[in-house]
Amino acid sequence: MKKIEAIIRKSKFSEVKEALHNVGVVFFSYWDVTGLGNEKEGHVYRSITYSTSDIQRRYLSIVVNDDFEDITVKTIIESAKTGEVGDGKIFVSDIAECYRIRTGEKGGETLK
Amino acid sequence: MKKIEAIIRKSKFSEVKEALHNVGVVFFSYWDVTGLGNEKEGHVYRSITYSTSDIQRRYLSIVVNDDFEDITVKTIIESAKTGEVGDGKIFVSDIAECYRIRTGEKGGETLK
Amino acid sequence: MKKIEAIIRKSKFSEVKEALHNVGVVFFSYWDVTGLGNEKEGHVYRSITYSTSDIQRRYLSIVVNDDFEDITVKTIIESAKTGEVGDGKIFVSDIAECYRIRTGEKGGETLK
Amino acid sequence: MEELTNQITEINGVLDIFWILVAGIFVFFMQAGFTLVEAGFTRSKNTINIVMKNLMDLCIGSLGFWAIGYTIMYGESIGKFIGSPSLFYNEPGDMHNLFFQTVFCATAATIVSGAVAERTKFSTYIIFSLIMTTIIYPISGHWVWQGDGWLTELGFIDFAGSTVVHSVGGWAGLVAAALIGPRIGKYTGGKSNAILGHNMMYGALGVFILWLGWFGFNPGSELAISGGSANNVANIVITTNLAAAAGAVTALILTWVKYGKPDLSMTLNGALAGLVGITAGCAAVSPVGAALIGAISGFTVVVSIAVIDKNLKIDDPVGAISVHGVVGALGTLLVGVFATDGGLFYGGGFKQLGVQAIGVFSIGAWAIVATFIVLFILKKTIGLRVPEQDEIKGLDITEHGMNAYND
Amino acid sequence: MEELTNQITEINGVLDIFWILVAGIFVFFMQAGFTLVEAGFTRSKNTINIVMKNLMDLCIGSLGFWAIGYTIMYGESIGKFIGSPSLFYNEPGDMHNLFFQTVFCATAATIVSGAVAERTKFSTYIIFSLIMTTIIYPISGHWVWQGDGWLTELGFIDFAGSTVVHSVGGWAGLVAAALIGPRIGKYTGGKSNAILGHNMMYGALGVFILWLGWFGFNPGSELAISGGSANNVANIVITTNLAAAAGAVTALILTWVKYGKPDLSMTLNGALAGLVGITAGCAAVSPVGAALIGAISGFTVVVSIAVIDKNLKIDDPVGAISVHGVVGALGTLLVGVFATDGGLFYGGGFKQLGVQAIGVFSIGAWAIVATFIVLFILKKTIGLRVPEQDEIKGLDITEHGMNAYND
Amino acid sequence: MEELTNQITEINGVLDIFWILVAGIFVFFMQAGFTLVEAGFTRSKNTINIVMKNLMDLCIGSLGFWAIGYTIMYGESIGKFIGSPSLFYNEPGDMHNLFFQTVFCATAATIVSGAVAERTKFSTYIIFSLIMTTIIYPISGHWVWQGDGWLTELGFIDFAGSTVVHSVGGWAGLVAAALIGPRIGKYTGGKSNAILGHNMMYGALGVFILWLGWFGFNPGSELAISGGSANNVANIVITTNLAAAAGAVTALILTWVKYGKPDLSMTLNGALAGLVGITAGCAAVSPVGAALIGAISGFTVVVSIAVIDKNLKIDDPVGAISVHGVVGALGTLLVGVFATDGGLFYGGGFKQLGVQAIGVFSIGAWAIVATFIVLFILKKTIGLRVPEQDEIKGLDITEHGMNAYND
Ligand SMILES: Nc1ncnc2c1ncn2[C@@H]1O[C@H](COP(=O)(O)OP(=O)(O)O)[C@@H](O)[C@H]1O
Ligand SMILES: Nc1ncnc2c1ncn2[C@@H]1O[C@H](COP(=O)(O)OP(=O)(O)O)[C@@H](O)[C@H]1O
Ligand SMILES: Nc1ncnc2c1ncn2[C@@H]1O[C@H](COP(=O)(O)OP(=O)(O)O)[C@@H](O)[C@H]1O
Repeated sequence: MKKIEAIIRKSKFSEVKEALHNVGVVFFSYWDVTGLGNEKEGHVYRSITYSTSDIQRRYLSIVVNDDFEDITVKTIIESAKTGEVGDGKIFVSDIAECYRIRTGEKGGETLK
Repeated sequence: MKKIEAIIRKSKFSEVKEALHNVGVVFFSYWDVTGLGNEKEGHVYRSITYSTSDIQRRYLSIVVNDDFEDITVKTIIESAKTGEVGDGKIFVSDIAECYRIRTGEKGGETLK
Repeated sequence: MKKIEAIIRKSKFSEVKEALHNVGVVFFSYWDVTGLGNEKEGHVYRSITYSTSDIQRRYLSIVVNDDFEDITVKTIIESAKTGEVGDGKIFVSDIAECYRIRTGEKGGETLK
Repeated sequence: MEELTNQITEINGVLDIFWILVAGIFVFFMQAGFTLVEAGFTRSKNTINIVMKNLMDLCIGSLGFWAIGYTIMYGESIGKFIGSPSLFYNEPGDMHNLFFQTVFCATAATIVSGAVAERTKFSTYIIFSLIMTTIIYPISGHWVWQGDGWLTELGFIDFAGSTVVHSVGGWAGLVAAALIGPRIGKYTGGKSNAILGHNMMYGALGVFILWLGWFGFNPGSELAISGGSANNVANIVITTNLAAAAGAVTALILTWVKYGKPDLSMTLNGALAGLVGITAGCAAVSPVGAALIGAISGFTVVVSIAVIDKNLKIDDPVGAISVHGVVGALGTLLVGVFATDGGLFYGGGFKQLGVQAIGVFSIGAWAIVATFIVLFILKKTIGLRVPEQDEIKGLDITEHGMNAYND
Repeated sequence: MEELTNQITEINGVLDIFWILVAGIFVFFMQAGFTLVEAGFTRSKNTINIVMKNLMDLCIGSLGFWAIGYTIMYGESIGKFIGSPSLFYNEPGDMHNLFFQTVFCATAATIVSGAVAERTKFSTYIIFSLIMTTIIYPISGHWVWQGDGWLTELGFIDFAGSTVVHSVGGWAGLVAAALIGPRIGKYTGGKSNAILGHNMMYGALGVFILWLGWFGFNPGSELAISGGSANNVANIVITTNLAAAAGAVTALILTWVKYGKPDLSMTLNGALAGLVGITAGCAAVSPVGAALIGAISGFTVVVSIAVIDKNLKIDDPVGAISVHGVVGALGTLLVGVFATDGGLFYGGGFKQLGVQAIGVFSIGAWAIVATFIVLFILKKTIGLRVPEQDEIKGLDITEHGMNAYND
Repeated sequence: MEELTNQITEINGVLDIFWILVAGIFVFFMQAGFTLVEAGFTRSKNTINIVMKNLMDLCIGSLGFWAIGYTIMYGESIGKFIGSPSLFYNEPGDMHNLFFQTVFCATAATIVSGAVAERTKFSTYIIFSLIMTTIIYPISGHWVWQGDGWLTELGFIDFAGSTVVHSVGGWAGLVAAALIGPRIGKYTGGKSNAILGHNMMYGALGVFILWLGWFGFNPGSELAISGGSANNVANIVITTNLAAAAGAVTALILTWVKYGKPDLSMTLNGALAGLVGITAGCAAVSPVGAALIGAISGFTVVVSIAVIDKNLKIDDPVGAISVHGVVGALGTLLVGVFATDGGLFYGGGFKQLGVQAIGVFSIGAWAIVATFIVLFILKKTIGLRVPEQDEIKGLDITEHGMNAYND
C-alpha cells in the first residue's frame, strides 16, 4: 500500500477531486496548509508592499493499493496543473499496515 | 518506530483520547481534516437538498516504539468504533529516526 | 529522499523558518495542530482552574534529498529549542517517490 | 399669545425633525445589517469584496443623492414623472429630510449587492451603484413620494417603501443576477448545488440590526411625531414588530415541516420578509393584519427562494430578489387587502388592490428596464464578471489583494 | 388659552411616547446582545441553535405577549394577582407601552436560553418560551407593575425590573439548568471542567450592545421624559452607567487577585451584573450608591458563578443564573439599603428592606415553582434534552442540519 | 400666561436633555466600534487584550471622569487653565451633561489603545488610562469647552472635538507608540513589514458603528435641539455624513491608483478620517465644504499612515495617530479655511486660521508633554512592554490566560 500526499493549489481542488473520482479514487482526507516554495505572491497592506511565499495550499492524503499508485499520481498531475510556478508536489511513501475501524479488518481490502 | 495515523469521527475523540491514555499512549498530535469516504451525510440548505461525503474528521498522528504498535491500534479500533459506516481508518508506517528537540537526543527513548 | 516532520512551538516558528532559510531549506509546508505531550499549561476559566496538555503546536512537513537530512534536523533542533519541556519532536521517514506537478518530472531534482 | 402659538408650532417642528433624524440614524445602521447578512451568507473568500460594495454604495449614495438624486426625486415635478434637478442640495430647513431620504436611497442600492455577490466586477458595481442612486431610484421614487407624482395621484399606497425602496432594489437585483449569471459551481448537470454561507452568526447579527433599523424605516416614514402622529408612530412600531415575528415563525415552521429541520438561514430571511412585507402597509393595517401579512411574507419567501433558485435557476446567494423584490411587491399588493380603510377584507372592494397592482407593476417595469439597459452597456464595455480564475480564488485576494481572515 | 394648554399637554404626551419608543428600540437591541454573549461563551458547534433560541423567544414573545400576555400583566386586576386577559391587544393610544413591555418580556425569556445552552431540545425550549412569555412572566409582573398588584401595595420597589424581569429569568434558568442537567463532560469524577467559550469577541460585542440597551431599559422605565422626568431620566442614565463600570472593574480586580490574571469573561459578567444590580434602584439611589451597588454586584457575580458551578454543580454555561437571578435579587434588596429615601444607610431603617425581601422571595418562588411544573411535564412528555450523540456532535448539525461556520 | 411660558421653556429644556441623552447613547456605542476596529486590525492572539483595554478605559473613564475629571474640565475656571475640582459630581439638573462628556472622555482615552496595541503591559495601560481621563483630557478640554478657558476667549473653534478629543487621543497615542517601540518583527533590516489584521469584518462593522456613533458625537455637540438648534443639528448630520463618505471614496481611489487595488483597511480609515476631519467644523461649513474636508482628510490619512509607518518608523497598528492626531489637527485648521463665516475661502482672511493653529499647537503640545511625563515615569517603574516571549505568544494567553477563539 502507498500513501500519496499531494500539495496543490486550493483553487484546483474541485477539479482534482472530480478527476480522482472519475478514476475511482474516492477515499481520501484533506486539509489546508501553508506552503513555502518557489512561488511568490505580491501584496499591499496599508501602504506596505510585500511579497510572501507563505501561500495557502490544500494537502491531500490518499492511501491506495499499489496498483492504484500510478493512476492516482497521473490524475493529480493532470488535473492540478496550471503550468505556473506553484502547482505543488506529490510525495509517495510506503504504508506498512492499514485498518478499517468499523470492522477491525486489515490490509488492502480496507481501501476499496 | 512506527507512525500510526488514525482518521476518526470528531465526536469519538474524547473517548479515544481517554482510552489511549489508559494504555499509556499519551504523546501525540491531532488536527481536523475533511474526509471523503463511504459515509454520506444528507443536508438541506436554503431549500436545496444535498448529500455530501466531505465530512469533518479528526486526524491523529502518533509515533510509537514498535512494541506499542499493536496496543495502540487495538485501542483506537475499540474506542473509535460505532459500527456505522464512517468510523475511519488507521494507517501504520515506518519511522526511520526520531529526535527530541529539547535535548537533541534521538531514538526510541524519546518516545517515552 | 526523506520526509522530516517537526512539531514545534508556534512561538518558535519564525526563528525556525529563518534558520532553515539560511541553510537553504526553503520548500516546505506547515499547519497548526494540537499536541499532547509532557508539557502542561495551567489556566483559569470562569473560576475553574485546570491544566491541559492539549497545546497548540505547528507542524512542519519537509521533504528533502538524503544529503540534506542532517543539516535540516540539526537546524531545527537548534532554532526550535528553548530547553523547557514541550519543545517538540522531529520524525524522519522515507519517501519513495516525488513529483513536481507543474512539470510532471520526478525524483530528487524536484526538491531543488 | 401669538408668540406662544408660534413657539408651540416651533416645538412641534422640532419634535418632527428630532424624530426624523433619530429614525434616519437607525436606518443608516441598516447598512451594517446588510453587510453582515450578505457576508455571512456567502463564502469567506469574498468577504472583503462584499464589505467594500456595501460601504461604497453607502458612500456613493450619500454623495450622489445629495449632489443630484434628491432633487430628481423631490424637486418640482416635471410632468409628474421626474423632479427638476439641481446640484448640491443645501436647503437649511430641510436637511433632516435629505438625510432620511439619503439612507433610504442607500438601502435600495445595497440590496443589489447581495443578489450579485461573489462574482461581479467591483468597478462595474461601483458604476451601477452611482446610476442606481442618482437616477433609477430617484425617478420611480418621484412617482410615489414627491406629492405630485402620477402614482400618488392614482392613490397608490406605499407608506415606507415596500415597492419604492425594496422591490426596486429587488428587481434590479433580479436583472443583475440573471445577466451576470450564476456563480461557478452553482449549477452543475442541471442541478442546483448548495453553496454554504460562511458565518451564520454574522447573518443573525445582521438581521437583528436590520430589524432594529426598520424601527426607523417604517415609523420614521410617518415623517412626524408631533400631535396625533405620536400614536401613529407607535402603531407602526407594533405592526412592524409583529410582521417580523410572524414572518420568522412562519418560515421556521415551513422549513421544519418541509425539510425536516428548522433552518436558520431561511428563518432569518423570513423575519426580513415580514419586515419588507409590512413596509408598504405598516400605517394602514391593524396588528392582526400585520401579523397576517408577516406570515404570508414569511411563507412566500421560502417558496420564492426555492423557485428562483431551482426552477428559474437564477443564482441569488442571499435571497435578495425574493426578500425585497417578490415580497416587496406582495406586501404592496396586500395593502389593498388588509388596509382597514379601503382594503378588500374590510369591505373596500378591489379598487385599492387594482391601484396597488398598477404601482407595483409600473415601478417594477421601470426598475427592470433601466437596470437592464445600464448593465447591458456595462457588459459590452467593461464587463460584468471577474475572470473565472479570480472567482475561484476569491474576490478578496484578486480584487482587493487581501484575505478577510488572517492569524 | 385652553387650546394652548391642551397643546402643551399634547406635546408632553408626545415627548413621553417618543422617549418610550426610542428606549424600547434600544431594549429591543438587547436581543442581539444576549445572542452574542451566549454564542460567544459556548462552543461553536452550538451557535446556530443559540441564535435560533434567542431569535425565537423574541418572535414568540412578540406574538404571545401581544396576543394575551400583555393583558394578563396589565389588564384590570383580578384580586391583585392577575390581569383580566383579552386577546390581540389593540388600543390605539397605548401601543408604545405594548412595545416597551414586549421587549421587556422578551428579555426575561431570553435569559433562560443561556442557562440551558448546548443541550436542550429545540422544540422543548420553544414551548417553554411560549409559556414563559404568556403566563409566567406576565403574572408576577402584574404583582409589581400593574399598579394594583399586591406587591405594589406593599410598597415594593423594582423600578426597571431587577426582580420582575431579570431574576424571574434567572430563577427560571436555575430550575431549567438543574432539571436538564449538566452538559456531557462538564463534571467528571466530581470535578468541574472548563468548557471554553468559542469567541470572546462576540461576548464582548454582546456586552457592549447590552450596556447600550440598558440605557433604554432603565431610563425608559421612567415611562416619561416630559417635565421633571427629564432630569430623572438623566440621573438614571448616570446611575446605570456607573454601576456597570463599577461592576466590571470590581470583577476585574477580584479575578486578578484571586486567579492571577484579569479574566475577560468574568469582567464582562461583572459589567452585566452591575447593570442588573442597579436596575431595581436606578431611580432611587445616588451616583455613589449606584457605584457601590455596581461594585457589590460585580463582586457577588464572581463568587456566585464559582459557587453555582463548583459547589452546587449546576451547569450554567454563560452565568445567567448568577448575573440575572442572584444579582437581580441582590440588587432589589440593596434598594432597601441605598435608597436615598427610606434606605437603611439613609436612616430609613429596615422597613423597606423587609418589603424588598418579601417581593424578591415571593416572585422567586413563583418563577421557580411555575418553571418546575412546566418543565416537569415537558420532561415526562417530549423530553428536555437532545440525545447524547447529538449533544456530542453539536446541536447545529443535529437539530438544524448545518454548521455555523464554513469556508 | 406666565405659567404657559414656563411650561414652554420647560419643554424646550426637556427636548435638549432628551437629545443630549440620545446622542450620548450613540456616542457610548462608539466604544464597541473602537474595540471592533482595533481587534480586527490586529492579530488574533491579542484580541482579548484589546477588548479588555477598550472595556477598561470606558469603565475607568466613567468612574474617574465622574469622580473628579468632570469638575476639572467644567468646574469654575482657575486662571482660564483648569476647573476647580470637586469629588463625585452629583448635580441633579446636569446629569445629562455629565453623561455626554463622560462618553467623550472615554473616546479620547480609547484612541490610545489602538496605537499601542499588541505589546503594551495591561497594568501600565490601566494606569495611563486613569490619568488620561482624570487629568490630561479634562485640562485641555477646559481651555476650549468650559466657556472661560483661554482658547475659548481667543475665538478657537472646535465644535465637537477634532482637537479636544481626537487629536489629544492621537498625540497621546503617538508618544506612547514611540516610547513603547514597535512590535517585534515590524521592522527588520530597516524595512517595514506588513502585519495583517485578523478580521476585516470586525474592522468594517466597527467603522459602521463608529459612523453611527458620530451622529451622536457631532450633532449632539450642539447640546440642544430646541428652537433653531433643530435645523443646526440636521445640518450637522449632513455635513458629518458627507465628510465620511467623501473620506472613504477618496481613500479608495487613492489606494486604487497608488497600489493597484482598492484596499479595504485604508478605505475604512478614510471614512474615519472624514469623520474626524469634520468634527471641528461640522457646524461651521456648508455641505460642499464638508465634502471637501472629508476628501482632504481621506487623502491625508492614506499619506500620513504611510509616512508614519515607513519614514518615521512608528508602529501604529490601526492608524490611530494618523486618523485622530494628524487628521484631527488638520480638520481643526480647515475650519479656518472652510467656515462659511470667517473662513479663508469665504473672504475671512487668515485670522481664524491663525487662531486655529494656536489651538491645535498648544493642545498638541500639552498632550505630548503630559503623556511623555506619565509614560516616562511608568517606564522607569513598572515598565511599558510585556516580555518578548509574551509578545510572541500573544497577550491573550500570557496576560489574560485565555485565547479569544476556541472550538
Ligand atoms: N520539499 C517540500 N516539502 C514539503 N512541501 C513542499 C516541498 N516543496 C514544495 N512544497 C509545497 O508545494 C507548494 C508549491 O511549491 P512551489 O515550489 O511554489 O511550486 P513548484 O512546485 O511549481 O515549483 C509549496 O507551497 C509547498 O506547500
Ligand atoms: N484511502 C484513504 N486515504 C485517506 N483517508 C481515508 C482513506 N479511506 C478513508 N479515509 C478517511 O476515513 C474516513 C472514514 O472512511 P469511510 O469510508 O467513510 O468509512 P468506513 O471506513 O467506515 O468505510 C474518510 O472520511 C476519510 O477521511
Ligand atoms: N509520539 C509522538 N507522536 C506525535 N507527536 C508527538 C509525540 N510526542 C510528542 N509529540 C508532539 O510534540 C509536542 C511536544 O512534546 P512534549 O512531550 O510536550 O515535549 P518534549 O518533547 O520537550 O518532552 C507534543 O505536544 C506533541 O504535539
